[in-house]
Amino acid sequence: MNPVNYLYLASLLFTIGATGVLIRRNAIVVFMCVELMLNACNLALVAFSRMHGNLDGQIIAFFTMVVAAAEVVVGLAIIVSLFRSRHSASVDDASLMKL
Amino acid sequence: MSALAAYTTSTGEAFQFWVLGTVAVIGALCTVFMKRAVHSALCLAGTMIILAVFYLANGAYFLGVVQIVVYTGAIMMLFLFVVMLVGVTAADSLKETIKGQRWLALLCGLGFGILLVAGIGNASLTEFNGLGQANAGGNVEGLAALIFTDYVFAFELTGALLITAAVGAMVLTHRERTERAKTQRELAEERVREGKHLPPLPAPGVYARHNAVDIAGLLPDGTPSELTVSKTLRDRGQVRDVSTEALNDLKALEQRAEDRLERTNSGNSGNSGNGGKSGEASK
Amino acid sequence: MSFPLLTATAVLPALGAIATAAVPAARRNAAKWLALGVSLATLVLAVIVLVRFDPDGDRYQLTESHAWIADFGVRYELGVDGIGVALVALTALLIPFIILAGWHDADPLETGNTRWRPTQGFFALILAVEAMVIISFEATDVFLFYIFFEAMLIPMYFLIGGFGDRAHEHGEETASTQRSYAAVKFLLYNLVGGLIMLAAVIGLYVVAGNFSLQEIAEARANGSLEMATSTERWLFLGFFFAFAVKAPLWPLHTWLPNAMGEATTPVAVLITAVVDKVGTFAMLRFCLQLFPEASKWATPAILVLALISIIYGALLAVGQRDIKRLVAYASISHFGFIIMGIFAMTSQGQSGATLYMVNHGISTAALMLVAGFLISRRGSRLIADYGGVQKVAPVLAGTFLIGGLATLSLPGLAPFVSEFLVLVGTFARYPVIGIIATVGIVLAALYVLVLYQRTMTGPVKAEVEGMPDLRARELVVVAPLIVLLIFLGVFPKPLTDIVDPAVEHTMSDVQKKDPQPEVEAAK
Amino acid sequence: MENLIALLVAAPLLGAAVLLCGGRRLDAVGHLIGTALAAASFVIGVVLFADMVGKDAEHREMGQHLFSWIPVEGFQADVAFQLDQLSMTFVLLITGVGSLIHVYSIGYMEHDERRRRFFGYLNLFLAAMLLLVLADNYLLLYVGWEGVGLASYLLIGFWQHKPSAATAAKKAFLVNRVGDVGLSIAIMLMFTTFGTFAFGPVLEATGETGEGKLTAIALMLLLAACGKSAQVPLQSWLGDAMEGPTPVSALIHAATMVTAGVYLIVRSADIFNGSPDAQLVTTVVGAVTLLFGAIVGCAKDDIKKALAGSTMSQIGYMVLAAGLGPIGYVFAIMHLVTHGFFKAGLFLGAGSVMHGMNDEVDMRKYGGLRKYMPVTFVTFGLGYLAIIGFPGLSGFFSKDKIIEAAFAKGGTEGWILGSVALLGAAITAYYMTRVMLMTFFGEERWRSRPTASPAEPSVEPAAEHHGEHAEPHPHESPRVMTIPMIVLAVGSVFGGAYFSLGDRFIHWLEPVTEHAHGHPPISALTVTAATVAVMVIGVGLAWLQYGRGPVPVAAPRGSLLTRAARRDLLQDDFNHVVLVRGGEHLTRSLVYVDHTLVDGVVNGTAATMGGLSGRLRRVQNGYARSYAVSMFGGAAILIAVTLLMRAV
Repeated sequence: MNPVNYLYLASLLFTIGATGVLIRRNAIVVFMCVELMLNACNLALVAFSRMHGNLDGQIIAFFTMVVAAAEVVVGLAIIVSLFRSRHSASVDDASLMKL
Repeated sequence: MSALAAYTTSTGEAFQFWVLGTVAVIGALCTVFMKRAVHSALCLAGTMIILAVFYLANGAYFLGVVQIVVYTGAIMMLFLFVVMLVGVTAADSLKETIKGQRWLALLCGLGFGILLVAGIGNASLTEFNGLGQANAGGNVEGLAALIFTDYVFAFELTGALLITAAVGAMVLTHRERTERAKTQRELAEERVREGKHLPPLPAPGVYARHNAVDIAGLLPDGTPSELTVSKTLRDRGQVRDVSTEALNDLKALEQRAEDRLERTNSGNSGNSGNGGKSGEASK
Repeated sequence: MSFPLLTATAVLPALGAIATAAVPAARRNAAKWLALGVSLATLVLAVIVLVRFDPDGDRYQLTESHAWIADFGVRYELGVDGIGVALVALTALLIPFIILAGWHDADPLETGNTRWRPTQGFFALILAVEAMVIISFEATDVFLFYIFFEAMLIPMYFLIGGFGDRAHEHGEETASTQRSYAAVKFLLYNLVGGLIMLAAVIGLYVVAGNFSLQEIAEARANGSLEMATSTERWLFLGFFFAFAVKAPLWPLHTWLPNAMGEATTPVAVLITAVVDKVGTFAMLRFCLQLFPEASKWATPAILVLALISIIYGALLAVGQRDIKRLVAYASISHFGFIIMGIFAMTSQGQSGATLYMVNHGISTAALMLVAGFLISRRGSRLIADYGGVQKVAPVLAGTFLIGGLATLSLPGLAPFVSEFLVLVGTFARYPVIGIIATVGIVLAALYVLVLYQRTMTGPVKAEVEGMPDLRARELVVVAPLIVLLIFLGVFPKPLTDIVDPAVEHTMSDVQKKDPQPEVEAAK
Repeated sequence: MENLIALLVAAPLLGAAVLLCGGRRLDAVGHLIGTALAAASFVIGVVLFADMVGKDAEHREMGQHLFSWIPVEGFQADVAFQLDQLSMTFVLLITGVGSLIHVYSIGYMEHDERRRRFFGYLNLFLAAMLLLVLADNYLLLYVGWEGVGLASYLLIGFWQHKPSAATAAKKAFLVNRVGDVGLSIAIMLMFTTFGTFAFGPVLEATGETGEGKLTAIALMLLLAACGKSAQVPLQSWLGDAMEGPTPVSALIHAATMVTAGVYLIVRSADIFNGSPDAQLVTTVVGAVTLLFGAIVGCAKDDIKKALAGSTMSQIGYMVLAAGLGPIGYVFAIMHLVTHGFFKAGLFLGAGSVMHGMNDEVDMRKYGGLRKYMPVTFVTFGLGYLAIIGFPGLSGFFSKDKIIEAAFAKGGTEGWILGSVALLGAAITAYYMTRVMLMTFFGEERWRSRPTASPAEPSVEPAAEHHGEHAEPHPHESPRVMTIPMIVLAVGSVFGGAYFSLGDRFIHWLEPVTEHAHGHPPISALTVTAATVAVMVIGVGLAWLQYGRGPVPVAAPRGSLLTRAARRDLLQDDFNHVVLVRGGEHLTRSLVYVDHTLVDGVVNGTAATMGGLSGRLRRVQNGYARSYAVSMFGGAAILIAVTLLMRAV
């Protein structure tokens, strides 16, 4: 089998995650989908590092994880405070951008 | 494992890929399409674990472990925690509110996926060299060597980032209490002053079926009182209204009571009759 | 290197602007005095520049040059030739009068309002405009020039939109809506022009590889920089369009009447007397030097447009009912003269045009400011609301008349010199256009005299009764301008001496010779 | 000596500056300062004159170069003066008559609170006029040219509170501006042709260019002259100019400014000589105007407007003469001088009459004034005799010479022009006699004034002060007014004789404007006889009409010609309909066009943009997710593009 398949898998997961971000209204689920996308990227990176035979890909993936962690922390905090303020975790309720 | 194949992979890995890959995709799909956040979270966790396995298979041992520990261990738990906080059962309907949003999303997703696949497809990635010598000195050491030499600056930055994130999270979630907490006495006086609910709130769980925190207690006229259910549950809309069944139970009870009384009534009349008779007999 | 004099002339008002804006709200008058002081200091600097400038020296003097954005060959290059010096001096000269004239225009309506900040803003913005105008007169780097040419719009926008005439004849509500309309119109017109110019600037960089005016001009002159004819023409048009909007040339003029009509009088003066000059100046400085061939190619069309501006502006001025709009249209007509002089490609025409920029600045300032004082007294811009002012306020009427006479370029007053030079210069090369343009002077007389007759003469209107004559402050504003008008009308030699060499340089840039008089030609 | 020339101009200029900037504190002495400075200028003029007479004819011209005015590459305009016999003649006339009229004004404007300013304007006028005649190049002349225009604008509109005055002033300035266009175009032509516009070089170089150019220049100069000297077709302003105070009419609109056109033509003699066509046009203009003015003069009941008509026609004579070339120049100037005397005298007389008659100007309300204001009567009468060319008085000599010259032009033109001139003389006699009779003879129509409204509304402001029906008490004017009239009368009696005896004037001017003796087809004696004859006829006619019977107070309807003449031969109506109305419509429509078309295009685009954005705005529904979709789609498209690029 050709490890390129990992890339296909990664892109598939990424796409699914993206679609999820687009169609789910629950902020938490949206966040999960984002995580999914990030993981997909990580997978791709790992696969790349294997292909190129050096560890840089893994390093980047590692950083991605760290950033993802940070992002989740802050994001969830935001969700919580949002929920506190308006008793809902729906992203559509935060439609203040509307003209 | 150091003999990680350079041009193709072992059939074992292929097998593992196809099986777990399928599961991973299914997990991802479930993450997206499960009604309840909890289920989504669990599915996601599953997918992540599988990804961890893939990392290991790709010679990224450190990352694989980290994936399990950090993601599935920490992050997903965080998710679940928040889900619990916000409401386990708050299932948001998948019914779309924005016109055409879903179709657009699916279309884009589809197109995007196709494009990615196409891109990868016509990128000539046929032969590649494995991590053999890269991992020669051990994967973790290799990573460490890179992180603390080439990527040390980025590493420091991530440190700063994490700290910031932690602080940010605190700032966002921590609610500063400005005024002194009220003593019970004060609370009581306040209640009196406001003049409503002089007695403490009614306790829930009348006619309990199970632990009835989510069942409103009934007022004397049989109507449920929202006050008896905790605020959180109310916000989640998880109040179960049992007034009707309660009333039905009441009716049934009375019915049975009727029957019994009926019997006793006839008995009495008999007795009285008898008594009358006896009274006559005594003359 | 020596003391960066030119930078100082621009930086001083800029700093002054910041300082003025920073004055606390309560100390309103402090801000005014500060602004006035700064502008006067700038004037002193400008005079020093004027003195240090040697007309017979090399073309650009007091030059400064520092690398700025090395990657794009953008340099911070300043330098003045005769034309630039004259206009810098004009700007520095007019700003104090503008500030003085607008002394009360930004005061809070109700007295004792201690939280009122706009006053500081008003004067700060004026100083900011001064700084930008001056530096764009001094910039010899196309990119540097472009930046300030555009940045000017921001303070001007706020000046127009933010401050209107006090005691407007119709309610403050409509007034403010009209104001914002005018401001937005001003902004849009000039932005469009500026963006097109930006494209041309980039194009120029692509062709020439750097932004330095002198280098490019030299390269053009000695043929080391070849430009395809079409390229040159497109670039020229790109530049010219922006300048034609700024110095309103028919049919791009319609923003000016709105802007001048709605803005406070000092701001109106700022627009027409100072800011618009950047446009005409830039035509002379950039269009002719960078694209000589294209300029010659476009000359006939431009001359026709200028001619239309002259006649059209004058006719519309006759038809106006609003004093300030009338002056605006008169200015359009005058800008027609300036542009005509520039593109007549004769040394008389171009000297005339340059003198015209200065003189028009002074004369319009005089006329417009007096008109502003008049309006502030009666609270109406409509000509029909006045009449017989001459009897009530003779000094005001007198100054108004002198300003008007300057506008119709009466001999003995400064504008005559420049206008006649422009006409002669044009006539020498394009007799027909020259003759038609001469008709413009009759129309000028018409609109000025009609304005004077309707407002100043005749029986005294009831509303005009008891109108106070010019106050000391106002007299201080007007008198020097009038003195200057007369002086430059009788003895313009100092100015021409400065301007002439620069014009000769420009003429050599476009490789044009003055047409020989017939008699010499015959010999 | 040369340095004195600048002083000629400087003195009155100083006066103007002082008086106009002086403010109220000068009100008390303003008129004295003004008069003194005018007189000073006159004295300087006399000194220079004496000096000039001292030299021999060839070296009398002198010049003074003050400073270089507009030094631009290839374009040199200097502020330099040139004083030759021609200029000297004008200097004396201007300063002399000017000073007299200053004196007269002291009395005339006594009751006007703005007298200081009046004198300031008068001084300004003197300065400008002197600049005009002293300039040594056309551009400087142009300055003076417009300067006098400004002064006359200010003085005509001196009583600005009267709309009529303001309008008249504006009209005068505008019509003059039209003429100025001619002058400036002429200067441009000179510059492009000769490379200079100084008198000397230009006039010497005339030979070197073609006749076409000369004709063009000459015609443009003529246009300028028409504007300034109120010649057809630009004469319309002179009549209205009478709105100004009478001394102004006397000084500016009779004696000096209006003759500037003649000066211009004579000064540019060489140019005109070089182009017979231009000369022909000039003569025609002169002839037409002299008839036009005379006819108008016959019909006016307003004494000042009648005199204005006569001024027009007299200047017509001068222009005619100037158009005749060398045979006429001298006589043009001579008539100009004599006319300066007697017409100024006449106007001052008229002013004096109005002074005594509550500023009534309608001659139909005069009559029999001779015994009330004898001095005025005598001086006016002498002026009258002079203008109709009564043998022996100044008008006789100058006008007779012109008629002679007109005949001497030769050919049919000569005959036509001559006979026109003769006819003009007859009409002159007629209308002047009419004025004379209506004013000083006949019964006193001002008594028991009828309620019929006056034919011409009374113009001078005092009319408002005295009630409309208050009966005037005719009285002689104060001495300060009469003395100047007397002096001018003397001038108008003896001037002509003094000039023409022994051809003094001819010899005086010959060095500047070369003189050729014309040879009329008929003997000079015959011409003279004819002139006198027609004069007598004119007087007789007038006497028949106004001398015998009473003069109706209300103007009779009169013949068609009369009515036309009352309206300046409909010329004003033409102006009104064609220029004013047409102009108004043009501007109105242009304003509309500017608002709808030019501006509309822009606003239209703006509107469409607005609509477009309004539609686009719908997309911005504020839901983060839909933004995300677009972002995602965008990313997809980008990837697609990159892939395609790499594929291609």
